[in-house]
Amino acid sequence: MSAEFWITQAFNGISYGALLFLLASGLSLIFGVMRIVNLAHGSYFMLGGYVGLSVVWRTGSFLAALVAGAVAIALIGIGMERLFLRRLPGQTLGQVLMTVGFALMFQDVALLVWGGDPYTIPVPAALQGIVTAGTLRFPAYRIFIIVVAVLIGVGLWVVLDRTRVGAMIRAAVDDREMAQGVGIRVPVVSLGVFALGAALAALGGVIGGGFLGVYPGADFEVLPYAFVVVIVGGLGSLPGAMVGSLLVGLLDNFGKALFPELSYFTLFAPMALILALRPTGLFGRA
Amino acid sequence: MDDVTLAVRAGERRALIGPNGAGKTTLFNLISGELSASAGSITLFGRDVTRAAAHRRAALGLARTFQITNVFPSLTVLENCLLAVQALSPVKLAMHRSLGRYPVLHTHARATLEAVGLADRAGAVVKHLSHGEQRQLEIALALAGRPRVLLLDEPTAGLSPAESQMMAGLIKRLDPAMTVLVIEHDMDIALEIVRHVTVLHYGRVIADGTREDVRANPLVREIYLGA
Amino acid sequence: MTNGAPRSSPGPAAASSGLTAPATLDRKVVAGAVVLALAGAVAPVLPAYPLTLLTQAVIVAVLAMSLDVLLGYTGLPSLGHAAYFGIAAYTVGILATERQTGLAGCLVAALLLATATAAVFGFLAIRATGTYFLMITLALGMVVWGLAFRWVSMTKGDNGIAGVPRPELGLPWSLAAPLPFFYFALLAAALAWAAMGVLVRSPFGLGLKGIRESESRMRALGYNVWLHKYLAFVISGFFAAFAGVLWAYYNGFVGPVDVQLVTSVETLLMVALGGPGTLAGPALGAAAIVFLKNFVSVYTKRWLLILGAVYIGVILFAPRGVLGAFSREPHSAR
Amino acid sequence: MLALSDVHTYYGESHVLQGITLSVSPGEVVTILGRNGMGKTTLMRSIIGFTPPRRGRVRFKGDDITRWPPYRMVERGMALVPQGRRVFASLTVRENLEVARHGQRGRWTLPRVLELFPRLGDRVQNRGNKLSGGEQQMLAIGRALMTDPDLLLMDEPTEGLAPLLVREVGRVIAELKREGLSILLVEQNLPLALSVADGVHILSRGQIVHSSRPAELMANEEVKSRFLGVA
Repeated sequence: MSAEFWITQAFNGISYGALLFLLASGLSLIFGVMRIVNLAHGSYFMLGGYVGLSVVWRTGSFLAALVAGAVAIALIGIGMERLFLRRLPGQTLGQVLMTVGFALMFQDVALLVWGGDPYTIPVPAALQGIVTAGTLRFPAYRIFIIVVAVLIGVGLWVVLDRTRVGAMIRAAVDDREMAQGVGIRVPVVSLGVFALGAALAALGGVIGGGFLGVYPGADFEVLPYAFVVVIVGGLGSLPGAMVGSLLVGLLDNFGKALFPELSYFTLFAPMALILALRPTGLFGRA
Repeated sequence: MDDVTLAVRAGERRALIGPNGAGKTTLFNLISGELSASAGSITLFGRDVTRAAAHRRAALGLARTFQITNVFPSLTVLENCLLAVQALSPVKLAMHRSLGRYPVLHTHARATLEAVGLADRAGAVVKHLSHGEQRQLEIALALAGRPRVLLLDEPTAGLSPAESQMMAGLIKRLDPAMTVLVIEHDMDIALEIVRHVTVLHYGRVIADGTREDVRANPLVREIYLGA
Repeated sequence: MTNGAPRSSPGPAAASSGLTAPATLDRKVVAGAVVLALAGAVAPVLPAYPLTLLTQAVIVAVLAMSLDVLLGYTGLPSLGHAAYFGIAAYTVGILATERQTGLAGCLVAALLLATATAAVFGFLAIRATGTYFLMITLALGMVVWGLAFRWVSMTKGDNGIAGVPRPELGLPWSLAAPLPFFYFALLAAALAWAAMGVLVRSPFGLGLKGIRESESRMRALGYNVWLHKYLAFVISGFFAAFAGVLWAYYNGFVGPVDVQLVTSVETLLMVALGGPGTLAGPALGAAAIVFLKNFVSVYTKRWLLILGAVYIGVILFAPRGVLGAFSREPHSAR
Repeated sequence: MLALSDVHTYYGESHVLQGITLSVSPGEVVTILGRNGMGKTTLMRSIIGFTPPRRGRVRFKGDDITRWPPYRMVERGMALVPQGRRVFASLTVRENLEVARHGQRGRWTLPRVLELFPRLGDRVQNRGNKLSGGEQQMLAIGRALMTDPDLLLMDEPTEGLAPLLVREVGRVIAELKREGLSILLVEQNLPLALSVADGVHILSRGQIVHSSRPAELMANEEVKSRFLGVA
């Protein structure tokens, strides 16, 4: 196979990984701070896409769609955390069942509101072009996704690693009880992280809607990808989410291109291998 | 833990004392295999078990109790004891017959409960037992496998004085061939059970000998009483 | 050594079997037998649709009980249990349609393949504990779903495998008819129930309950905890596969929906609803969910919304005993 | 400052604290002695709100704080130096201190804490999990001070420390006392405990079995040997 094939596939893999990062970083953060396994996280992605779609239809502005999608889903996340999940501290199985219940309800509501047809979110003209480098052609929109993911990744890193709020979040990850014992309002921190995670997933949904489309079933389709990223990278680790996203994006793309029928296998087999060697993931702590 | 050397002869009764954080429970965890030593060796009946898993050490005849009661709370007392009785027999992997078909296990379990004074509570669910009864069960679980070495981690923790006396009596009545190592804070109780005392401090052995020796040891007096 | 550390909360309230009192055991067995006999007795007078549902409930009950062995008795919450169910169903579907293999061949092949998968998956998953176990089983379950979905030359992908013929046993009654098939499923389910019932009451089964309650104590007593958990994982997969075989024959169709995440989670819901660690409870939970899903979908298109609400309602309003059993991890992780 | 009346605390079914009544006056150092497993750490956890009491009341600066979440207690002026230090492993020394900064009065600032613990000054950029046990203990104390407390709860601050460091901790406690801070101290190191305390309580099996001045306890061989000693 030609070098062109490898470069194009690698590029596609990286851009898909960038999208996954938006989804998985929030999931990982939520788990890190609250130990919640949120199976409704894929629903945030799908609902974000649908809200963005409606906003684009109404206003024609892609930027407005991004903002509205993120804000709307952040509010849903806040409602879920504040009213429901907070009642189940430490009950992993209860959280799983409850978030699945929400995911099913969201799925049905989306079907009710937006119907069963797939849509694509129209993207601004500036992002529709093709960037050529020699014989290679890269869609501008995929470059845009990578840029957004890098910006958000850097932003998250700066906030987490360089600010007092970030230190508070990490303190809550390290020792939730003791964080309260030094005066950190952990319930507020948790709520904020949950809202942020939901907003990031929704952002991914709007951006992903521009090239994957928005359709029923997208929620449970992206969810396992996000989980694999988090498992491979390590629960609660931002660098883990970055590396995991890239790895999963690349594996998925090359898997689909080289072994289309076994593409899930090529994705999950390396994950199993990593887990066998490091049960807590690449960057995870026990 | 820091460079602890301790040799206990078969059939010996010895108490391990020392202030909080001295490393007593850590030492037990090292001996029983819950933790593994980063250096040094642990020998059981002349066999090196430094790298052996906890369940393998138990199979050699080592049993322990826990400082914080560690039993099976939603099972009955008898079921708890049956778990301990079948632990060292291949029967534990039998899955084709109901446990009721193994009368030998039941007989042995009831005998063990009899020995610790819990026979009349056999059918009770453990979480409904009093704290004292749970401590008795803790001992029963360790005894059920007829161990050759028994590690008791604060058997009287949280017991009333009367219950503590009962517990001391129970330990004194144990098979004299059994080696018993006990962590105990209540000196009265400890001295009733044992003749030999080892004092740990900051992960080191600072005194070792008969109870009179240890009692007279100035270093020990300083640590405990600042005298 | 922290005297302040919260102690892990006790396991399920309803867990202790009637082991100490044989009378209770007998009464439970009798009650179960009565329920089965009753189901068998009313079946001939039932209209076609309820009979179909009853058959479905009986089969799904086996799946729920198989998960209960792992979740309720051993304390391991698997999120990928549909994998073994689905692999067995696919095996039957493929062999019965493409090679016209008979019941015995299908059964053996399906059980072998699915159990072997459980043996491999268990090897990877048992290393992890708590949430990691949950997530790894989820991901492994997704591998199977991915194969079902994408390995089109083998599984026909999204279209699934249709027209799986019911086996002919050389009896006067054809299993293609609903009533004989119901009795066939009932008999098979009763066998599976009896086998799992003996298992959880056996010395090995008691060991599983011990692991659920305290792994460190089990190790100190001399148990190879890993081995027990692993065997429970594989056995649980075996019985899930058994349910999968029945399902393929019952439904006549096998598709990715049978191995998807939602199927695994629905099985968890059945166990949680019925009461983990009781076998009979999850079986009843399975029946309840099967009837609910089907009846609601008759009356409204919005049955997903209602099912979602049932999930949330069960968690919020089910007595604490039902789910309190799973709040094992102290939430101040140190 | 702090007053507990008839506090009962449970872990699940187990009744750990069985009716504790005690008080700490402004500027006073009160020490709790007792062997392992007698409920000392549970007492601290009950006061700070990690394990709220099931019965009884905790009053702090006039408020009934029995069921307040821990962070509110801290905002009101209570701080905890926990057993086992529990410094935040992934935070640097500086961050460990900064996240705890809440006080408006500014009596304790980063430079002042570093002045009190010069050893921490050299290590401000190190992560919590890279510190020695002694440094972690200093950090745990410094972190508690950063919340600008009026009352400091210290749970076995000398546990597992080498004798030199035990003296260092003793020096710090004495200095804090001179500053007028109220301290409730759980300690097994008897000489240290008695040297700083104004009042002493002995906790045994979830109950206070002896209360006196340090000098009285020092002289009472019977109580010492029954509840604390080896002799």
